[in-house]
Amino acid sequence: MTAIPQSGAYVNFYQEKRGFLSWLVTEDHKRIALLYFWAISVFFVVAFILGLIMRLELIAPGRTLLDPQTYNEVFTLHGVIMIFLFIIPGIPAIFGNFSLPMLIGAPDVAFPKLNLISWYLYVLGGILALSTLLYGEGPADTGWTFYAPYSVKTGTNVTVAVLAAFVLGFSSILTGVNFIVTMHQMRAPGMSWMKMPLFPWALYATAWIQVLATPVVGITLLMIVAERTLGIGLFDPALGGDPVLYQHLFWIYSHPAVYIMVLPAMGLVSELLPVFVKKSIFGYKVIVYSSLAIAFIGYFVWGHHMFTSGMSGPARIIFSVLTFLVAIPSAIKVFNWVSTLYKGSIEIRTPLLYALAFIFLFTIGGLTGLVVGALATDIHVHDTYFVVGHFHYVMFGGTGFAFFGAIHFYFPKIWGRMYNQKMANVAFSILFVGFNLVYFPMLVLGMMGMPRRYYDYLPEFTLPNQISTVGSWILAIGLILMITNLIRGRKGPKASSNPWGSVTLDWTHTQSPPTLYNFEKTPEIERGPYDYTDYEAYIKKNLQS
Amino acid sequence: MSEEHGTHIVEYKFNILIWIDLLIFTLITIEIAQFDFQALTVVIALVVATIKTYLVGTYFMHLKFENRFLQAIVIGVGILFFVVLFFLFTDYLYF
Amino acid sequence: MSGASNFVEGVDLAFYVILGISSFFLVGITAVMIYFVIRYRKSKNPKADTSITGSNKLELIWTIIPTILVLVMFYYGWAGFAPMRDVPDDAINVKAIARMWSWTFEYENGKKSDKLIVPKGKPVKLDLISVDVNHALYVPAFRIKEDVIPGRNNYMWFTANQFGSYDLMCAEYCGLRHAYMLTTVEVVGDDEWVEWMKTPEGESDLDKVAEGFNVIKMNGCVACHSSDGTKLVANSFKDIWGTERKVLVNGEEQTVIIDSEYIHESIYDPNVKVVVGYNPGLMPSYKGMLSESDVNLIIEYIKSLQQ
Amino acid sequence: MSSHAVSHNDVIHFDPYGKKLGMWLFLFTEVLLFGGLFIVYATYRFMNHEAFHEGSAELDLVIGAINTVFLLTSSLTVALSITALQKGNAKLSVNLIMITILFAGAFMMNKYYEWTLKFEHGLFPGMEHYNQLSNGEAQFFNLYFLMTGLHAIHVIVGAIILLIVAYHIKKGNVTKDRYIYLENGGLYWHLVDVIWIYLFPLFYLII
Repeated sequence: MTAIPQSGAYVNFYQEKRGFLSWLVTEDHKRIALLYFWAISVFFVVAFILGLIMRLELIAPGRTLLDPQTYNEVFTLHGVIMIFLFIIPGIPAIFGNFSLPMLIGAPDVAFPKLNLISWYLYVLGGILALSTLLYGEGPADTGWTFYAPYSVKTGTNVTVAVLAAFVLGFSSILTGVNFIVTMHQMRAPGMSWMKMPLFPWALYATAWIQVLATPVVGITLLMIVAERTLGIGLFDPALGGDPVLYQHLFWIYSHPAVYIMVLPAMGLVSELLPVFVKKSIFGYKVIVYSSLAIAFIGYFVWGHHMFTSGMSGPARIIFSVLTFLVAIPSAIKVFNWVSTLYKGSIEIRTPLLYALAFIFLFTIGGLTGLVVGALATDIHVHDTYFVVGHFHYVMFGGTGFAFFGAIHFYFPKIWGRMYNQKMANVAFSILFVGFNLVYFPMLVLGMMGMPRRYYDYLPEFTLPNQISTVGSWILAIGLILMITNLIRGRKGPKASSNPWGSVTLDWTHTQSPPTLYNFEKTPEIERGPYDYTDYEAYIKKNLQS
Repeated sequence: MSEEHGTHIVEYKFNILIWIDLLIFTLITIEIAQFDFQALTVVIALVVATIKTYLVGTYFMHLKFENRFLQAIVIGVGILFFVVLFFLFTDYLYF
Repeated sequence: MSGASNFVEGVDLAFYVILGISSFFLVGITAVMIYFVIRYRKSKNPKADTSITGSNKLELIWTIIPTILVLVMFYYGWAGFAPMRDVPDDAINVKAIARMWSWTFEYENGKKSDKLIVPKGKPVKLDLISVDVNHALYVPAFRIKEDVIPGRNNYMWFTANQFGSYDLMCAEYCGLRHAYMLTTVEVVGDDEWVEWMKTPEGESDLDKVAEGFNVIKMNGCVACHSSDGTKLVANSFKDIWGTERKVLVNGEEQTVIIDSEYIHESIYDPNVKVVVGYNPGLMPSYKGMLSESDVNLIIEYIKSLQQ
Repeated sequence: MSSHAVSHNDVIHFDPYGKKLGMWLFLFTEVLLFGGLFIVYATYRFMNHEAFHEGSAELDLVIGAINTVFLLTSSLTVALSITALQKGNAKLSVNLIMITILFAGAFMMNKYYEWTLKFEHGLFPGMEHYNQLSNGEAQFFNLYFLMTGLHAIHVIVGAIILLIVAYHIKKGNVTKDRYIYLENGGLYWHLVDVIWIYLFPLFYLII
């Protein structure tokens, strides 16, 4: 067995090579993960601030802070950055890159060079997206959906914004290709598919969607570029195009993309729970199959974004039924997570709090999804704040909280230090309260009938908007607290190589921080991924042998 | 690991045979297109194209000698595309 | 019948069913989760029961029951929706014309209005026409919404069941003044409606304002002239009507009053009298591009921006 | 690359099957990239049946047919070059790739000639004749230029890939025992062929 020295007798991946340049040409999956981490964090903060500005504008009817054109550009940029630069790459590119090879006992991903190229594409896409601020008539004002024909007619920098999304799409595709091949070819000896941990499984399902859905939106966005530059009428009805076809094409990608955003988060939660409950995840196989089912069915439900677009009756019915069906695997996951807690030995630490918050918030997100999946109710709440509330519960409450949980979980692995856990819990509580204050009123607003993407609103919508805005400040305080705590944590006390007592390979067979190729010797798999019987002895054995 | 996977060698002659088949099908599809079969025209053209694709995929792209998984995902992607097209047309056909 | 329109009952029933089931599950899941966390916390339960790895029976139960429940929800969703596509033959036809950023309603006899006036208790069918980009006609009180898409002849219908005035909004993002694309549905008595339909109505002032805005939008004026007081490259239209401005004429300062004459001159010969503080030569002449009546519409629009 | 005791090649084994799988996955994205355009084609053809018919009549069947033969033959030569390399005949393999690239060149020349004709007839978006077309027919030509244009880009990229592979065969990096790069290059080239197999009837044939 591999020995894990506890002292500084080994060379970790930071020490392997030094200097700024060594990071820019690195092929190490852990370093690339960190490159992503910094880039994505910056974009997240930028988009978060844009969100705060929007909330501030909406604190009262009428003009508060921005003129309407700026407001429209702000919400578009907020959406574009959050979707394409934060949520889609966030968990796979950072935590997938960092821990996937370790979780399956591999030294790196299958195509390390390609991995680095993906990062450069990501940065290029990010720069293109932000560059729209600087020239011409300013950033796109179309909403992140770029619906034609408005996106064809507006004078703002839609072309560049759309190209940015295209480039980011390719970054995402290449990561997906890389992960699929990694999982097929590089699992450690003895790790059959059904012994692979659930986070890799979730990434596997995600990667397939990335590969099979992203190109569709890629070409659709290129068609928008062609339409704008050549003046042809692919989607412009005045020239014989069909705007609804654009919506179809856009959602053929963008609905599966929702699962690109949330599946990895689900995988993380499945990974976190057993560690703090100290027993196996409940229904491992069912969770695996439900991930695959979500990925598969999720491909055919895009039409529910278009229930009011004048789609044919049969299409509306088919898409509504399929939408309800895709809810079931998600529900099954929730039931399994809760059951995992049963008869566990639960240690309430920061990552677990985020995981539990995920379950609660994601459940709200999922259940409100049923409202928008049903025909009659969707007609009322479609394109209202109800939808905004719903997807923020899924995307931020779900994926965002899982993301924060993952930072707190992998922190000692990545930096070999520990943050102040009390402060982390305080930050969590503030974030949780703030989050619900921001987004629950949005659900109410939507039921009352306030459409989304409104710069201004009728007086009857004032109170929930004000609560929401105040909530956004609390959310911001929580976030600032969390970030400062984490930054200070990098100088915190040294962490042991397995502070949580996890039995997955990334904690049992490597040091913190890991060495360049993760393992001194390729690990051999003897037990299931979440087998916690006599885990203390198992961990000890690996430490000493 | 060495190149154990798919070391099957497709002989020169066999490749040329496939090529001749492809040319024949090209000729067929052009000839058929001269007649008007109404709605069937597209279907026939696409069927011939799919046969040609099958030949290229199976022999030129060596799919015949790949493992089951690879064969399955290639077919899977084809099916996926047509299912998407089908669901899309539930909108357009009944509009 | 309860509710402002004939659809309220069906839609709200679907809401109650879905939200009811959802609340039950949310509360249940959360309660069980919190109970487990407290009951099985480490201090109380130091050793986990690692023999539990799953249960096929439970999996089956919580697959089948939710499947049945979601199909029930689907049914209520469909039941509330189905009548929305089923227009009665005797419905009154109204064309709802959407443009950036106003609504016009055209009735069967050719009468136009910027508010939707309908009689109580009669089915009304709206033919949805967009002249530019996507919009959506949304009346929250009636629980109806349908996209207004250029090139597609979408439709919607409803029967208003209660007198009153209801908000009608645009729900599909359509650019700068999306949030202001508002009007109302006025539900009136049958006789009142018949009477109203008969009176030939000149275009209301509001109509002119909307058209005036359309003119400045279509001719690119908005790129330089804001409507909300923001100073762009040129004067904002807000609050300028009737005020005094210092202008430069051949290098000499003069004072003018912003009136019809000055606006005409500024549009047709923009560089003769440029307001102090702004650069001459930026605005092209609109001679031949804007007719006299267009300019008058613009004036109506500028007047409307008076506080 | 690392001076450390464990080098990159010790840890990460050369994995031809993995590379092939990766290539296939990438081909899927290419298929779906064109798939989006095929969806648009299907929809607009469905909506503008007659106009597509008329648009199709304006294309030159002979040019399309010749190009089909060119591409099919180039596919053959790539397949043959793999066989040659597998049998250890590197020289023949390189020569066959060169022939493939010649066919790619011929295809592009033909395409260039065809597009030039369309330009002369003013059929490119924004040109005189194009502007007089009905919406449906304009849509046909939009898609014609987009799809054959995107395909032409793929032909160029494919030719460049093959050229690089040929260089590496000459240098001895791609050999009888290590021919996966040639195989992957070939896969890409065949995909380009397959896409043309569909483009040809959809634009030139369906009268």
